[in-house]
Amino acid sequence: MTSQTPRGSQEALRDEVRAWLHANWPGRDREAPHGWLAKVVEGRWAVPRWPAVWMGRDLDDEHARIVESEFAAVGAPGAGQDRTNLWANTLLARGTDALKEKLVLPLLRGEVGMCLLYSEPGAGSDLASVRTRADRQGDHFRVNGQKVWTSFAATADYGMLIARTDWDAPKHKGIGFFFLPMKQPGVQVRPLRQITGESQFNEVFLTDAVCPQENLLGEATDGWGVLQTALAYERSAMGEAARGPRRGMGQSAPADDPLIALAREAGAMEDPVLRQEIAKVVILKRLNTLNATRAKADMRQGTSSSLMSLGKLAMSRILHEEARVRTLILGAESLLDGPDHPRADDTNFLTLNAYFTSIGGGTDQIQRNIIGERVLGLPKEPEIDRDVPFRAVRTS
Amino acid sequence: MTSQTPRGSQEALRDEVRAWLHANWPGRDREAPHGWLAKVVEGRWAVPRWPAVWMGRDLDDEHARIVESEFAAVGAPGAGQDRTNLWANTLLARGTDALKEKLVLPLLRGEVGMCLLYSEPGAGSDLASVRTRADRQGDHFRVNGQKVWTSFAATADYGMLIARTDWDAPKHKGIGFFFLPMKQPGVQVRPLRQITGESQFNEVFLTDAVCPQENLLGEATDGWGVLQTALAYERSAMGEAARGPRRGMGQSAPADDPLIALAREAGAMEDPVLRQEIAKVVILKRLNTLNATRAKADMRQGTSSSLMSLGKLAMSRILHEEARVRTLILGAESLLDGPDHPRADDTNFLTLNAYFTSIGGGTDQIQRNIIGERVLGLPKEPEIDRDVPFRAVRTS
Amino acid sequence: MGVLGVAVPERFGGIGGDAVLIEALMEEVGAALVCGPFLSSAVFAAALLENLGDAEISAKLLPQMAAGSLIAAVAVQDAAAAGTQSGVAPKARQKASGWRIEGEVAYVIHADAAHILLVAAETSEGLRVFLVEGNAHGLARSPLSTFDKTLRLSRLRFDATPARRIEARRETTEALANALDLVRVALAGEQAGGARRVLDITVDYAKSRIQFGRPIGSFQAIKHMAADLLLEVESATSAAREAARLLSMGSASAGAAVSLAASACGDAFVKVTADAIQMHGGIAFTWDHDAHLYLRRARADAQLFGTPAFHREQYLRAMGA
Amino acid sequence: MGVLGVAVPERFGGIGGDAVLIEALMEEVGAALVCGPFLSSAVFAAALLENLGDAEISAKLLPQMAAGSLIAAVAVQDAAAAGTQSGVAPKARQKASGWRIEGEVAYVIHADAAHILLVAAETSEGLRVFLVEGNAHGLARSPLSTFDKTLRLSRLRFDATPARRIEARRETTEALANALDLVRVALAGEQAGGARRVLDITVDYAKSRIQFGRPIGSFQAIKHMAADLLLEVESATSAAREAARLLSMGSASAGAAVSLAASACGDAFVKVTADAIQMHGGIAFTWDHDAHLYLRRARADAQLFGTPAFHREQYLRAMGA
Repeated sequence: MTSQTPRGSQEALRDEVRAWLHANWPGRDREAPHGWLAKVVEGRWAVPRWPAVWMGRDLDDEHARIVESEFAAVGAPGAGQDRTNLWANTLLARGTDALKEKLVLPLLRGEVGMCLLYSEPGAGSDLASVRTRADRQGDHFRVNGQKVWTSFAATADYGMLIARTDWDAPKHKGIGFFFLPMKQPGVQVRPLRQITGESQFNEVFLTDAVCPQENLLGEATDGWGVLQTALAYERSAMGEAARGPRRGMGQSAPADDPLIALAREAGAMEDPVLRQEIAKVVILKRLNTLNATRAKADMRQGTSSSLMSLGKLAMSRILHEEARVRTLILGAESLLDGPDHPRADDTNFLTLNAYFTSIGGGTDQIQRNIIGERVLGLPKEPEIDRDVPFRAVRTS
Repeated sequence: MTSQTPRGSQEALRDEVRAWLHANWPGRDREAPHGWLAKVVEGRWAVPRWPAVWMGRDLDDEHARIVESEFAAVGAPGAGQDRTNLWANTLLARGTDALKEKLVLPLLRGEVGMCLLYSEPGAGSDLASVRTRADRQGDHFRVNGQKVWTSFAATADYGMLIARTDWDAPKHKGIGFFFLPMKQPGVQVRPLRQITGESQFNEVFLTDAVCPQENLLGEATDGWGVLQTALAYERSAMGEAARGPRRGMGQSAPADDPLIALAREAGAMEDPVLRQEIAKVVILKRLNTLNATRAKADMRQGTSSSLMSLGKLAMSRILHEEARVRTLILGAESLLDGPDHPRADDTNFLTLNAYFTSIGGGTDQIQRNIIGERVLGLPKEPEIDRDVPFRAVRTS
Repeated sequence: MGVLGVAVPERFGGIGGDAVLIEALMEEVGAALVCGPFLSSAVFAAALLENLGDAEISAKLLPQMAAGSLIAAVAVQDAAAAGTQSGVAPKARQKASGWRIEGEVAYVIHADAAHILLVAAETSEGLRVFLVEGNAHGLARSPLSTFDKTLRLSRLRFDATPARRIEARRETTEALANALDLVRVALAGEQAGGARRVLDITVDYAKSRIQFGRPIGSFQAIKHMAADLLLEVESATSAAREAARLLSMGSASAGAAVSLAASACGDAFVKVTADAIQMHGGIAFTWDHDAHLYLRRARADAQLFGTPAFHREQYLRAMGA
Repeated sequence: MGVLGVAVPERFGGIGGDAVLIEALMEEVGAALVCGPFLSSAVFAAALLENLGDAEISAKLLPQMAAGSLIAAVAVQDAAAAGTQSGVAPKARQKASGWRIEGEVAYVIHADAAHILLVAAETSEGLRVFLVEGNAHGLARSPLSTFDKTLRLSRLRFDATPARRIEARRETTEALANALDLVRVALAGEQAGGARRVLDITVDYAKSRIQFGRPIGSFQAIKHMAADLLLEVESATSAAREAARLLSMGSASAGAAVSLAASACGDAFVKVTADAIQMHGGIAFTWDHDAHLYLRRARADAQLFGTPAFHREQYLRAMGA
């Protein structure tokens, strides 16, 4: 790609994407055909912001968004992975040449299953206190410990792992970040049943699991820094997504909000007390949508948005409030459960699953710390374990 | 007083109090005659738990409560000051002989005006960071600094003062506790206007104010300990008292709760949304009364009650909630104010004055710390300024 | 087993406990998350029988119930789901062969395990309570799947089901109301006791769980939530005990106190159990941790015999407001 | 002074700003706690005149209003106190000498300082808007004492007060509704801007106020309140700006967006100002600190032109729910 003048380049690019899609994509809102992602990579649309050597086009954000919007317009997946592919971005940013050579393109092509090996039973809010150990032995690391809250662990080829490499350094300074091969005897996966009864997560037991030296990202004691890179990619990829109830709670317009639909069905729209409660929740949802729209506009203008970090906290409140109001609407029906009672089942599932958002991925409390400190600039609390050798730190 | 057998002694004591009251008190629920408190002290009823040398009777709590209940039965004040008189109790517990000789009995007789000189502009929640200084000069201390939130400062004869005596000791260990004479040139009192427009409090400016050595309670650097004694007396004396709005919000029965009266008058009892809001507040008030009753019963049985410390937090919530619901009831009328619009005036006053309870005497936040730590036994936060010389401590 | 006779008079082999004792017992039931038909049989059914006062039937049933050999359930339309359901009570007709019941009742608590049922049915003279054997002809019990797995609910269908009329020494509605008052006080006790236990568990966890080098209970976010929950727990306890006290005294203000307790304890138990999960973090999001069991119980309890909102309205009415 | 012409078309010497510009301006008004008849005259009265479209009167009044030499107030029964008041609109009768108005209107904003009044009165042909001179015979303005001292309210009495009928190119109710939509968007902007400023002030204080050897903003109790308030502020801002955007586009969903903004911004401003006092502690309990001035404004704003609860109901209705 050679540099072009901005105006003309945008039109030319748009034409190029459209032409390619026209030639390759089966049509608006159709299913992606087999091998689609490989084709997108081949066409250099997967990571247009990346350098040519990694199948990119060196485009700036404005141009890259044109590619994404054209793909989105016909419902084609796979473009803009330089924004959304957590794994590939982290690897490209911090991986060894050998590992990049081996995995970057397969990751873009969706050929590699991945999972996250961050949290531990004793390291939840406080990730930097991980006790899983990675000990160097010649050309590999030997990994022992226990991880938890891992999705897709059973099918993953690699897990992005943080593990302690130096017990005498302060907690943030003795951690390594690895692409741990999952398909080996030292890795055992056990499904973890959630309070909803589902099992989306796993515990992962690591017993003398082996990780090649080349699968270390960054320095062996700089894993905390790599993790921050990875978390930033994760946040920007997650965007406004949040899990709702099992059935019917998408991003629908207020007029056909499923809460209002439920209330209508249950005759609750006649009740002035419930109307106020319902309106409050519907309004909270609408406000969150408006905030997300503003956040995107801010980002498009290149200003960082404080709105981004508020989304998760807002969603947590919305989910808990919606569950509460649904319960008010159903009354005694909420005693019931199971497929014979879908309204109660939905409401009860939502009640429990709201904790997925208010606890998972940083509790509301941690989230408020982050907003207070990073967005509002309020001072941190004294960190009594910050500069102490990890061995000497108090843990559960 | 000689010791008596418990049973008979109670009846005998009750007879004695009754006979004395019959001879001296003008009658049920009458005004106290001039010189009444002096007479109560004379009759040894003011402080029945105290030793005889201080006009007491050495009674145990059970017997002393008989004295109090007989006084209460006819509406006569002045008994049981060994429980309720903050000033006299603090002085007796920690004062010098000279000061006790001079002030204990006058305090019981209500002849000495008192105020509290604890808070400072820079020392609110964190009282131990007072910067008012008391420097020893021969047989007295010279006091300089500024106090705030002082009631009755203009008429007080003495103020119970905490001031820094040692700037090289850690913050809690360099404070003295004094009975500062208020009627001297070095003490200047300026009324402080509150957000309600009232001025119940004052700022007190101390400029080379003089405090005799004998007015120091305890050691010159043990004032923090004396303060704890004084605060304990204050808490037990305050009991369940809390300030309401200017008009009509006493401890009335739920049936004639003034909130319900207001709602009736404004026609709000017909509105199902407001009925729920009103019921919530009325119920909170009733729960607080029930908690207070349980707390008293617990104390009568000698068990310490966790309920006591909850009362202030509960009252704070009640006052703010009542103000909110009154506003809902009044609607646009709450825009108004002043004596021509008493309902609005009450509601607006309550809205602002609720902060008197949620901020004054320890903010709700400090109160939750106290409940968490002292009642629930949760660990304290790291105190970064605890063992540092006060000079080196960071202040506003 | 003695506790099953708590509401049964001593002359029938029970403990003859009053509302105060029952409330105290239920605080323990709530704390330990006891499963079983205690509330429905030992409290509700026993109190209803005692209030109706049919000498013969009482003498026959209550001793067995006190001994634990007989479990009863009460089928009263809209009792368990007061305020949010409105069904039609079953009808009873007297045939030559005796009384027959026709109709259905939903939300009947622990009916599946009951040997006998006390069924409120409409007669030509008004509502009356009937005794139906668990194995009676024409009785169908359909279990309903429940969110709180420790609560068993059934829908009962009566199809010309033979029944025996229980004689009543007072109006049936009055006997029912009295029994329901006791049930609501008992439930309030369960809620207060459950909330207290959950707070205890949570505070203990907050003392031992270390993050950032210190117990999470040292952080204000957790500490202040705990302080607020303590206020909820103590208020619930005060309300439940006061209702029990007034009910046991036969006070005229017992009704208001029962509504107060039902509303305050219902909300408190839900709030405490819900916040407790949040305070625990991830561990309480797992099935194996007890926290969600308490939340499930709390959500169920907040619906049984009237929701908090229903009882707030009842409270205002009892106050004449 | 140019801002006084923000809602006045350019042809009448104004800026001809749309809802987006007015909302942005009002964010600044709210932040700075500006006093004066801006909302009532420069927005409400100007928008009403412009919507009525009486060419002669507009040409006479609007240039003076834009220049700041003429202040107008709008007297519409139940407009400022929408949803909680219900009075009877004044009546207008045509006499030989011209129109005469009879009746009263309460809660008229900044009427005391107004040179002219726009009065909605019932005629035999329905509601019409009349122009009344501030010094007209038979006009009595009684000031009402207010909690927010920056808000001036009056009760107006008309006793055969001479008036001039303003010609309207559309239904009076429609012109009024359009003007009220703009006023509500403007008010939402004031609320969002005020809330943001109060949060800024509070966060600054929390950074500089030291207790226990560290800034109080380092304590979670304060930090977490601030985080929650930021969500309120940002949501209010989003709502106010979206309503302005849709209104300026003449979108069919503008009505719903206005109700959404009115409800969300009203609640947010009150919550932020109320919590801000608590976060400041004692210093904000003093008269000399600005915190209570913002709370007073927030409480007033939450009543003007409909309470948050009123607008929640309006929102549902706009949604067809």
